[in-house]
Amino acid sequence: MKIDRRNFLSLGAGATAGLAFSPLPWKLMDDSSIWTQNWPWAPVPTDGEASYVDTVCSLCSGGCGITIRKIGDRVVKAEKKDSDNANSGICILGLSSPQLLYSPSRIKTPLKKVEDKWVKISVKQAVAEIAEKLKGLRKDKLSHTLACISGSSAGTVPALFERFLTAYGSPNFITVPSVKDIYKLVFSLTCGASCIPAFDIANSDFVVSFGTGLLDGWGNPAAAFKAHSILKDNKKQLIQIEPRLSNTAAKADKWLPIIPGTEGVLALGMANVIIGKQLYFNKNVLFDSVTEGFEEFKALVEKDYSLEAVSNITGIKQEDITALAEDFMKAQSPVALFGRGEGSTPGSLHEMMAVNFLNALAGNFNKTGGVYLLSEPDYINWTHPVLDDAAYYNINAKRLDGAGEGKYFLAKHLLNRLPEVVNSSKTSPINFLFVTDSNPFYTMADTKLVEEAFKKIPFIVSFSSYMDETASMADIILPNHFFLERYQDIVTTCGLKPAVGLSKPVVNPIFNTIHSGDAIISIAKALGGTIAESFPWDNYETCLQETLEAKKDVMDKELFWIDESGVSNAFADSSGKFEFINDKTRQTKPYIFVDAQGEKKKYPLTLIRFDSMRIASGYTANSPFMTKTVADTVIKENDIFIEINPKTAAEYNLAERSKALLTTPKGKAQVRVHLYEGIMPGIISMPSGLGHTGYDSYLTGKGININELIGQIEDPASGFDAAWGIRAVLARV
Amino acid sequence: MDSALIPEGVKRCSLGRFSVWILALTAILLWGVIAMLLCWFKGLNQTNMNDAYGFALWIWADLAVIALGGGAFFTGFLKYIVGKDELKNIINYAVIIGVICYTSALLLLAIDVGQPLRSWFIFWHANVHSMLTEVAFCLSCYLVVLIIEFLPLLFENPKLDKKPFLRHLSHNMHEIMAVFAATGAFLSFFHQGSLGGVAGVLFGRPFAFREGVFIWPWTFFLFTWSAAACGPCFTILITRLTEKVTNKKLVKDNVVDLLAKISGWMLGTYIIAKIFDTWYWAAYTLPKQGFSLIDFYSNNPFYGIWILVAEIVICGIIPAAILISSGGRKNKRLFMTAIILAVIGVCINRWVMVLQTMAAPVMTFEGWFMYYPSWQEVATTILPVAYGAIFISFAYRYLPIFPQERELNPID
Amino acid sequence: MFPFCFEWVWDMSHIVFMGGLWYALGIVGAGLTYCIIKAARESSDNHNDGHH
Amino acid sequence: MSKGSKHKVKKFGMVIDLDKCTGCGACMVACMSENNVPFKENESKKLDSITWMRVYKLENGKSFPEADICFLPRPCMHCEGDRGHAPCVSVCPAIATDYDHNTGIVSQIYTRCFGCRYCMAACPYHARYFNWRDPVWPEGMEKFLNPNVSPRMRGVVEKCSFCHHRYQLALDKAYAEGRDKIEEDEYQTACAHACPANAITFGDLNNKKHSVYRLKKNPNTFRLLERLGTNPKVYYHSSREWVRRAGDNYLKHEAAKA
Amino acid sequence: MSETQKVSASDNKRKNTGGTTILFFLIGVAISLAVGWVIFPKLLYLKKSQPIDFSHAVHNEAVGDCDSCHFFREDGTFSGSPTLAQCIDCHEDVQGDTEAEQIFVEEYIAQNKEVPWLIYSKQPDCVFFSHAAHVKKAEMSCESCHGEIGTSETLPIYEENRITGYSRNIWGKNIAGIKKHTWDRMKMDDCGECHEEETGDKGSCFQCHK
Repeated sequence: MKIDRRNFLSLGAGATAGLAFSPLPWKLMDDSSIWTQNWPWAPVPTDGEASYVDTVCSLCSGGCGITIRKIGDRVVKAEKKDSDNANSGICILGLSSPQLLYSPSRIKTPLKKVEDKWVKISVKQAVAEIAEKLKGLRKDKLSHTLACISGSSAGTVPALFERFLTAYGSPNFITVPSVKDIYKLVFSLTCGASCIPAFDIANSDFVVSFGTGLLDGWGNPAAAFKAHSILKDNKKQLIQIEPRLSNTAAKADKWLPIIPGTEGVLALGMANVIIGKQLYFNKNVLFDSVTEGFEEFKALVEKDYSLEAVSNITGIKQEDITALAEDFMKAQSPVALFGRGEGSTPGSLHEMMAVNFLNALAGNFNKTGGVYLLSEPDYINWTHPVLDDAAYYNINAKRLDGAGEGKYFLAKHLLNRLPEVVNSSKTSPINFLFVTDSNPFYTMADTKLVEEAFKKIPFIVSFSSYMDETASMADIILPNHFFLERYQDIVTTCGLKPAVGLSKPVVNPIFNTIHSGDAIISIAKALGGTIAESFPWDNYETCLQETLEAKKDVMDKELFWIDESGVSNAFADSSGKFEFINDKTRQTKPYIFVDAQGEKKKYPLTLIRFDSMRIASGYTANSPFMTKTVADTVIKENDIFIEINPKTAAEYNLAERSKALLTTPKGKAQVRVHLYEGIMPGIISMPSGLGHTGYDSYLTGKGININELIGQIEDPASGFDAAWGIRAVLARV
Repeated sequence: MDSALIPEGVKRCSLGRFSVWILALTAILLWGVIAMLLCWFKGLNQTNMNDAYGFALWIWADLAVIALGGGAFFTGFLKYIVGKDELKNIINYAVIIGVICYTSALLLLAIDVGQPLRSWFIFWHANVHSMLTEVAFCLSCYLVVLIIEFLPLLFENPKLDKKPFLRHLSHNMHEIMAVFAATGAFLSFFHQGSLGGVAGVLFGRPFAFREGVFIWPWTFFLFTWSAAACGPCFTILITRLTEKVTNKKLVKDNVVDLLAKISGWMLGTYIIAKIFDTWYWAAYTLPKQGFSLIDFYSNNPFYGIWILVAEIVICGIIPAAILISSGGRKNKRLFMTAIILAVIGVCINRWVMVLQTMAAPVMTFEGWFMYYPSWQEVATTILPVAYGAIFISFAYRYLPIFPQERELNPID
Repeated sequence: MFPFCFEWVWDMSHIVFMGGLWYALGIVGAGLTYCIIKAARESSDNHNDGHH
Repeated sequence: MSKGSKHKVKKFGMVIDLDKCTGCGACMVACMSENNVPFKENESKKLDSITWMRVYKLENGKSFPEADICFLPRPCMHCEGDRGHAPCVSVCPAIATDYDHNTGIVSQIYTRCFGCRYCMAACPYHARYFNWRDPVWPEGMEKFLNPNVSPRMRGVVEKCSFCHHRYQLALDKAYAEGRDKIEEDEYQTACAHACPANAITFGDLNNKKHSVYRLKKNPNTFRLLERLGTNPKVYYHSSREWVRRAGDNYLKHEAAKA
Repeated sequence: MSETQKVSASDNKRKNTGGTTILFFLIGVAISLAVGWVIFPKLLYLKKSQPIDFSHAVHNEAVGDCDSCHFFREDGTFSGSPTLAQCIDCHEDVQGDTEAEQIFVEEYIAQNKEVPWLIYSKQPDCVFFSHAAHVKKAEMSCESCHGEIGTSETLPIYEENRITGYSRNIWGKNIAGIKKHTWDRMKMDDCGECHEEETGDKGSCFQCHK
């Protein structure tokens, strides 16, 4: 039998028919679709036992109590802690913590820069090298040229750093300033006590906010939101005064656009109305007996802050000012808020004082719905560090930033002065710099100046967990654990009753990182002598345990320890009264409000920054999830948008999305424009928190860091940076 | 070289010339194939579709080719069911065009879905309430019918015709072709109608949604009717194009004239129904949902009222009028204009029903969504054109498509 | 598609829809089978005829 | 409705207080984190950016200083339509999405979906998202993936599920404790739970004891595109007339729904 | 080759056409059936042995019931296969004299390494299966889905589908998908079948999917 083509065809036909009656084609069809349902490159999350660990979020200064959901040893989700505690809440940043924990921009091991390249080193090696350098510096009697920039001054970790500097022999412990520094100043100047304010927004019935970003990240955002929602539930009023229809202004019952920088003038104008109409009598406040300097103040506002003048300066109608003042005083428990935006820039002291006079006139101190004057938690009672002669000598050297003396007598730290001080000397007055819990190279205004200064500093050690802008300028990085991996006490003082929270490790450190507290203790121990003696603790955990003592048990259980004793501290010393004007305030030449930098002719527009909950602008940068929430009218591809009133845009021949060159006295940047009816003509605004050069591909290069465009303006009263914007000009590209 | 394959009594160009022509088309085809492979292996990020444009160019192309391929079922319906026997002279070509259109539609759908390997779920796990299920079922069944209608023609190839089995099979199939044609018409009525329903049932999309009788049977009717009207026009257009390319008369004028006349009447009646539909939609349906007609034709850079005018007046009423009047049909230039306008008209209709539906905002705080296709989308949409041209070229060369060709072009 | 599929329900929609479908497929299938069988028989008859 | 269920059916829904919503975006991140929503380097192309919960910014269209804005979080509306005929459900050719008559939740089954996107064309809220690409988690970040939600593959549609897995987990707990019913606070969506302003209230719209039952009756409450007959289960509350009007389409001289 | 030759050659062939054509057709059918029913399943599944052998029978006798090792967690979720931490309770040191236990203690317990058990009844990631709903609420027995594994002396070979990665137990040992017991197959149809019987309908998608 010959096999021919016909047989072959027949065989094929048979095979085909046979296949149809076998499971092969059907099973393969099913399996191929199942294959697409379980592609090997699609991750399958491993399952395991779920557990919940409470901790305190330290991604911003809010310090919320949060709950971390874990599956096995993985952190899966951050959630609000279900509790009635005022400190329990969560915001977009806290919700991002799992992403931040596992972020690709985490620094995975200590690094050392060798010929501009990072080399991995061990913790031991890093500590040894730092100690070696510091020993040399000390030998050269230059211990005071060690400086430390710390993100905060409260809590044991900053205290350990400050203690290290003291023991080592340097006065140059500098913290990153914020509006809280000004709050402290305002109250120490007028109430005569070292106290911090807690604005009782939730219980107020009339909140006037002078540009405070109540819903844009100010204070503890979660608590502020909650307070606002209570206001809404109770149908109470919120008035927002600022040039831009911010999220806060949008939620307010009334938005009063004001020419930026004149908020203080408006406050004094309102004071004038209140005093002129004697509205304060409604409050049964007899000013001659319970306050000081009232008559002088009254004379001042009557002279310089007439309705007409104030209206002209602020751009707010006279009747609106009068109505606002009247409504404010008519209210049962009014409160005036101050501090711009989220409060990351301290701002003008006089402006804040001016607004706070309204609180004084309303007599709302330590009253429900008013301003509580509270003392800061004081629980770190360590023995003084042991100082050897070298330390003792240099500790009394002049602070580099000049804080605490001369015209800067009011300030404790003046980070903003540092770049100028470094740049103006031939060689850097800082030989060695610690940077902890902060990213000053990114967050400080006038980036060029800051960069010059940082480049001049011979040796920088960063303790950052992330490859941020400052860390990438460092010579050695000793990466800190992420907050979910470490113990730390978190002091929260922003607008709430001060509390000490306990951040607890939720997972074991996932990388070769070291707790900054442990790092500084190790460095001290490596230096030996009195410095080592000043650090009697084996490690940070024992230090914390000893410091917190019994409180730690409460905190382990409740997360927070709230100091209830602080209320009575205000008006404790000095005259025992609220002082409108006193000797100290007279020294600061009252009521100079800070204007924007730049010639009006050359730069007809004014650039202001705006803060957004969706863009973290501080030490912690955006998670990919957060960046995902940012609107395409803020960032498109890598272009940043500035907001501009359509009228102003028309003057510059700019349409929605058109590209423009933005020039300020400090720099230039290519931007796109977003037409926004919610911004005052002549003003342009830009979000803060973008334009990172560090971190990962989810963030790097998106937009522009507004600090590159804005300069610093030294507040004549306090020395802090009081810049709220800068003059600018736009050109169509 | 391939003379054994060429039908008797007709003249074809040299194999060399034919090869060059095919190669040129293959180059275009390859471009489309590359784009297709990119879409399959890299995913649909190769397109410019987005979350506002889940349906875009491909779905339009699908709807359009199915409408244009409607010439097959309707000509079949006319010949086998109604009994217009002259149409036997064009039915072969109508079937071939139908096969091309329907295979193209299925191919485009296979590229369009995100998970082609699972696309059989549409059959196995069918949701009988979904228009798309109905479309998928009828479409694939009808394609089977079309292939069955095409096979006898294929078997008439001189080489294949020599096999007795195939010859008999071809003969037998011819004999009961009316059954297949009837089934085909039945299936076509359904899927053409369902394609209309695809947009019409979207009650979340006021631009597409029709209510009451205007969804069923009206929208279904509109789509079936327009396919029946414009499909034959497309068959005529391609026939004329083929005549132009081959430089031969292939179908007698009276055949074309008959088909065109019927198309004209179909188009005319369709356009009346369409106007009625548009009027009811604008006057009653839209206001109930808070819209007025102009909302859908303003505030955007592309979709103006012109598109409605173009669809209904220029590409509807005008070609219908020309095709209905015998004078219009006699005037060669006018006739071809009408045929082309009708084809464009149905394409505009399908475009509007798909893309304008996606473009128009529904939530008050959203704006119009504009879209332009990526090169991959364009290439894969042109792919069927190249594939169709190749298919037709081979079919024309080796199959006796046009029964009147020998008579009209006697070889000396 | 088939009564043993997960989603199948014996309701009007399924009966009408799938009924129509299987009806159409049945006609096409039967027609095709008829043609093939007839052609097969005819071609073998033909062959026999030719032989005689 | 299922024949076997004797208990009263639930109808989960939301009431979102737009007076309280600050537009902070916490709900969006809570949702993404809970539901393994993928992310990529450039998310500024919003029509290609998966956000089950999306916060829209509404403008009143007036000029400075009368301009006003309002934020509006938009999850999936879980439309009930007419007796469960949500716009998207009836169009899905492969039953990859269904309306659960026991919970009122519209599901989306990624492994069933084959990516025809008809449901996206049907949804007027743009609540449905397509995976245009394979999701990629940078090395190490896959660790935070939630095992209770399956990550999606490319080529399928996904959308808000009202965190249905949280309902499942709550039920599991109840069953293990010998209970049949769960309390209001045992099942909350990730967004409702996270909202720092407490603007989102979630619960059973059929249950008189749940807050949503009371809140949805407020005269200032409205739903998006009600006139289309989608019958959504997400209610909004705003004291501002222009916001309520923005919730639906109205002819020029037509008054908005009271 | 001339035309006439060709014709006669094909004529010759035609003579034995019927018989051989059918024969070849049947051969084709037979080959396909053999490939489809016998060879294909062998190729499709990858046979894997468990890391160590385990006797459910021995353990069941020692601890009494399934939920000593396969228990519900406090939150109502099911623990599944025991983790090392659970095993250590009894197996800190070698208890019996089996080789498997010795390997277990030496290679896993001593090195604190989890045993990479292969789970026969593992459902894909898209499935949400509530043990609580089935065992606690509906009071079903473990056997209804897991069969007689609880009394087995040794662990069967684990077969993994090379294409899908699924355990063979999901499709069932029978390649045609025919089952005798409720636990023989665990495809969605099998879930649906029981659900329909017990609750009146197959349930909504989200009841079992995530």
